[in-house]
Amino acid sequence: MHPFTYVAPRTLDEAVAVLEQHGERARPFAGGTDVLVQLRGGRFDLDAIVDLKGVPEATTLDLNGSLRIGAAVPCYRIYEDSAVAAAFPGLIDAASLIGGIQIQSRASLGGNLCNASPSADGICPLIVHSTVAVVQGPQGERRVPVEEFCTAPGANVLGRGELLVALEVPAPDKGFGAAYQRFIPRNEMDIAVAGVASALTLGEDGATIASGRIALAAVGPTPLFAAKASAFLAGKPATPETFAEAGEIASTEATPIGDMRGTAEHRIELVKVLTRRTLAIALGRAQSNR
Amino acid sequence: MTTTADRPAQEFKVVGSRPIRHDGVDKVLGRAQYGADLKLPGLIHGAVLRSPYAHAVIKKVDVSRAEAAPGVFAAISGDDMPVTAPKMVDMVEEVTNLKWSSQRVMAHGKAVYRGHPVAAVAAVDQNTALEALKLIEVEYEPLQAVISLEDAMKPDAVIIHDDLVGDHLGEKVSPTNVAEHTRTEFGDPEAAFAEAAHVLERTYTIARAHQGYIEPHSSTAFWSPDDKLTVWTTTQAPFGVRSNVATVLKLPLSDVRVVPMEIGGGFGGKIGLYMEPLAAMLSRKSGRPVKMTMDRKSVFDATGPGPGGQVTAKIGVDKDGKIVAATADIRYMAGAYPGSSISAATAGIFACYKVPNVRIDAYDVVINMSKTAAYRAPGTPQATFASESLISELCEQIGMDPMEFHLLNAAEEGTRRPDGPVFPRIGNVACMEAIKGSDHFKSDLGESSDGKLRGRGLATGYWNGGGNRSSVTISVNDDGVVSLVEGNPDIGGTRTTIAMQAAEVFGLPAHDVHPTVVDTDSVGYNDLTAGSRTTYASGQAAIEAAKQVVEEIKKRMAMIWETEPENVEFEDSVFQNKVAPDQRLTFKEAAGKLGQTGGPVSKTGTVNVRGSGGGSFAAHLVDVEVDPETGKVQILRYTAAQDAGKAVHPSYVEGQFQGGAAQGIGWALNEEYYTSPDGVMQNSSFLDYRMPTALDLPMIDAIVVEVPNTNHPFGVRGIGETSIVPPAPAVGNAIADAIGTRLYQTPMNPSRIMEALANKRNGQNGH
Amino acid sequence: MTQQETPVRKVPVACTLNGQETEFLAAPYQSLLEALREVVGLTGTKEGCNDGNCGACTVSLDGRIVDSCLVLAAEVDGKSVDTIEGMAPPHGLHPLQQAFLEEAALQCGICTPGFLVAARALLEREPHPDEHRIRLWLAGNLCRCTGYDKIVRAVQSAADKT
Amino acid sequence: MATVFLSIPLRRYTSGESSAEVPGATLRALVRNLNERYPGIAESLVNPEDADRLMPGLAAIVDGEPTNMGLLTPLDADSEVHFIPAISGGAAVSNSEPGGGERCA
Repeated sequence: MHPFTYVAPRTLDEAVAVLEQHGERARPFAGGTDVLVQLRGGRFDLDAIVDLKGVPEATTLDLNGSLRIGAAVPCYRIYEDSAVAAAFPGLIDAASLIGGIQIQSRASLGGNLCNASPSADGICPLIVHSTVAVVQGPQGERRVPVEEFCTAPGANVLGRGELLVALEVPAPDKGFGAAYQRFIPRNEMDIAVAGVASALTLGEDGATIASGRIALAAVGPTPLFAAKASAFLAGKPATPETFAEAGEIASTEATPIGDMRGTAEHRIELVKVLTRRTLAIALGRAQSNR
Repeated sequence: MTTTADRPAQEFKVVGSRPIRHDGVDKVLGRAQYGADLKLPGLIHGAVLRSPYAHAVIKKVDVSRAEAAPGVFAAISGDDMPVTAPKMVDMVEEVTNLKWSSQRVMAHGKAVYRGHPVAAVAAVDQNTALEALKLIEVEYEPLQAVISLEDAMKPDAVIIHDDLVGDHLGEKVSPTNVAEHTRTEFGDPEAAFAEAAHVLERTYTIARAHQGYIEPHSSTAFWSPDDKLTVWTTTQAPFGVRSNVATVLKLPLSDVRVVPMEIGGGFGGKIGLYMEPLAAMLSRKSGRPVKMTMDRKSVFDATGPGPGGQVTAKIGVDKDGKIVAATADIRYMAGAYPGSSISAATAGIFACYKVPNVRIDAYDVVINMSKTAAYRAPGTPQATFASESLISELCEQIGMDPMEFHLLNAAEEGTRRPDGPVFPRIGNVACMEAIKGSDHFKSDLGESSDGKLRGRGLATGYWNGGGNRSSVTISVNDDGVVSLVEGNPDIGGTRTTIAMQAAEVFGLPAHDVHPTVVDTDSVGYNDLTAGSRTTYASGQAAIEAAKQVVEEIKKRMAMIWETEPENVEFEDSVFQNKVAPDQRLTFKEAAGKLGQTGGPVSKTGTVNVRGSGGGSFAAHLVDVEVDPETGKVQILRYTAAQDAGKAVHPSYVEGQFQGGAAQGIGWALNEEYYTSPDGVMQNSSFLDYRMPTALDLPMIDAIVVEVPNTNHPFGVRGIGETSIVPPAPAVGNAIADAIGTRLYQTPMNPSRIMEALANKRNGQNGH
Repeated sequence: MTQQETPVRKVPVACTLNGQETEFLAAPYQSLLEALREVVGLTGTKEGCNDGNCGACTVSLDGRIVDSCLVLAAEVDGKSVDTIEGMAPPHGLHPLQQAFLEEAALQCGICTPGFLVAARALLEREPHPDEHRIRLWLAGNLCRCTGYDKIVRAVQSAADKT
Repeated sequence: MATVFLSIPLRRYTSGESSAEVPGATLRALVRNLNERYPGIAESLVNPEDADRLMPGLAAIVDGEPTNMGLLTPLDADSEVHFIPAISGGAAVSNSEPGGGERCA
């Protein structure tokens, strides 16, 4: 591993300054669960690692109707916060299954997003929650919808000197429910063969879907917002038939490859099944959120 | 749970109890010293540059820039290794070409697998060594990689070794990638098939699977200026490493001392040489002790998994379901050098059955992947996946209960194993009966929820194991505690199981025997910790040493009691003068009188145990639940029955059954080398290799069957390996029971199950 | 891209290690695992994969279990680290250590320190976890020898005794 | 007379016979007598560099168990002998030192 220095800034400005100075030769660092592995594997070299865990904006978890998750907040803080867990079960689905307990002590949803893996468990639930990524850079702050954050496998929209500060998850509407499931061959520790996050908001009647959002993991070059399947849900009755059809539509939006984790055919099938299953869970949550 | 068939007359005090293992406290405290834990004055760290190509000519290696880098002490390439001429020799692991044994640890002229060492450096610390590897210039000319049986065996195949002379049924053949074709034959299978009431033939494909030990290989060497070489290594075979290092480095055998470190799992994969000669050469060049520890990726890329391959099996039965004939065609991919346990596969594939007419062809084929190594019952789980899956399907077709089929056809004492030898007393039937009597077998499979499908599978398995040479030295201390010195690295509690057998002779508590595993200069020759032999054979050496100690103490007591040694009896840990029965001393009391009666008592037991006494049979039963929408398989319940002869330490016997079952389940469901067409393993990490986690398995019920081994004084059988043999077919049979169609390939992973279900819907069978 | 030319200097780390104030120098790119083993000399924490997939290097960092291969040594400055070496009381064993011995929950023993540190963290949070909870909590720790049966039983046994 | 089972590669010396009744108090004597009956067969059985040892890669099974004394193994009048390939590929056998040469599948 190419030797790098360790920088632990106390302020956002300081962090941005170091990142800007080194450009591509520096990276922000939160849980380290991806970047250290990639460095050891020779995927890239760095001259500096910028630990965000001393930066207050990156480490706060703030629930105030909406939820602000600092980019370096580890998974366990999210799922062990009972108020957050009660309000955002769809995020908990992901936060509690990334890696094992050891990984959850370190890994953050922000890091999961920046790592921009197509199979990331954390990104799809953020997408269906209409989460906004708060980015700080030399030119100040900008806000990016999560579904636009990843640009290719391992690539994201961050420019020189920019870092992800926090994720802002809007307060769920009344009648909103979300869920995430992934399929893995083992019961823990695997990377998703496919994953689906679904969200729906029930209309006044409690039986019709006012709006819905579906996002797909590990079936494309980035986590995908399934626009057609999402649009399809609006106005439809919240029934198993609707969910199954949404799954069929979502599967047409997936562009999976076959690899060591599963075949393309299998992934297409999984999108259908997981869409159906997550919509059913989301419905249950929506009904208890009215 | 233990079931005993024909309990022997022997009653035991220590054998059969469950003492805490002697090395346990060190291991739970984190104090035990494994390979990578070694610290030595002046220690430096090595790293290996590995070929990125599976098959390439190495035109040039230049290590000079690396050698000149700050912090680097030495660098070597194939040019620095002693030149070895082609010659067939008996290495500890196999009979092989000496030139290959050398080139396998360091390529010279040609790289024949991805991960093949090409150069190595030693530096002040690990990272400096790794960074220096980047300064080594290598010029490769990539060649087409041969990575499948089809590619390797086709008429115009790319030849991996120009100097490989194949033995094809006794004919010498070259050039070829088929190192060996063997055939064993009894009777007339064709005639028997012609008259059989039912015949079924199927072809199965089995993936390469890695032993998956958690501790990566780690070796340290110091080549002293007086040409004495010390090697500290994590190995199952310290004496084997001694002899093989001496051969490869052209040193006198006795100038090499091997110190076995605690070993973090091996399962057969830590027998051969890997980095020991490289560390030695780097030490020689640098004058420092050099430690080399593999990273996990290199363990996958460059150490031996068990071979994958293809097995076609055919069985014919008469109208009653009795086997009339069986044939098999076994083709294993040995990796980059010959040697894939085809003879064990031949011995094992039909060993559980009486087969009057049999023919087994077996092929050992080289391909451009790392040389396979022994993996727990080497060669046998693969072949047994074929035979036991075939029998399950056959039973379905003839409408016979698999348990009844097994019992009807079970090999027993006097049955001729398909490759020739006749079985002595064995526990094959007893294991089946144990499963038949288990709560699991009698239980209902139960209903699943959410449309999931349940199934139950049964399979049997056999592994012979071995005996061979062991030396154990026992010394009596003044306080009556004895020290026991042995040479088998303790891979799973064998210090204790060996010590317990000595304790049984002495009538002492297990903890009054203090076992130590020592280096190759400090004990007589010991064969390796493998082949299910350690408790069985080294235990016999311990018994032998203990008996000699008792005889010697009898002489000493005779001196004290002024009688003849024949008059001194030893029973229940008491020496007694049978002429004057009030003259009696306990073992501990007697031990205090040795100094004054001729000095210390220390005796060595050496044995060369012939064979295993018939091996250990097992029967496994498993319930699975399959989600037909995703292909996910969950193991619901698992029971493993196996013959231990006499379980020395039942907890560690159960542990062997459970551990083997878990590995077999992994092989069945997910484990494989997922390889690109150019021979690069894609899933070379624990993340994507997918060994079972705690959450993937249920409790594994272990039934210890005890059919005493007539080849061991206490009836002990070697039991370490058989448990990996039945799981893959048992799981496969359970999946077939659940989903109503069969998979003929491991791993039976979710994508494949979905494919099988789709084929079933389309009316296609997968074979 | 230009590589940094100045040599990377070691950084001082002051932490509470197994209850003792400890200071050492580590390279900034060095993992906590490597620093514990190579700098501090505590080799009870094992390396199995160096990428967070086996749990052999599990230590407790400010009371949370982590894979020490995925923590930089420099990060633990000012923090509290507990390793297998700090688990037993003086001249004694932790109940989990005793249970692992009694239940024969180790074969080769290389994964044992990681399992023990992880299991302790579980029992400190949840004194009486059920089997599923134990298996879930320990899923980040691989064992290749035991099939986990006796490990789970040992944790249950230790839980029953506390 | 011991019964020797002849593997397929050996049958080219025996005109296809798959077994033979051969006298011999040891495996070495048996091989000698076998070679008298089937000239040349010893070349496939005996280590060319050490006449006390079996050919590298070959194992002898006598009465159901592998030998551990190579050609010096004593035989009974009714012994059954098989010559078969030794386990390779890392099975648990050492052939590397005198006294070895046993098969342990």
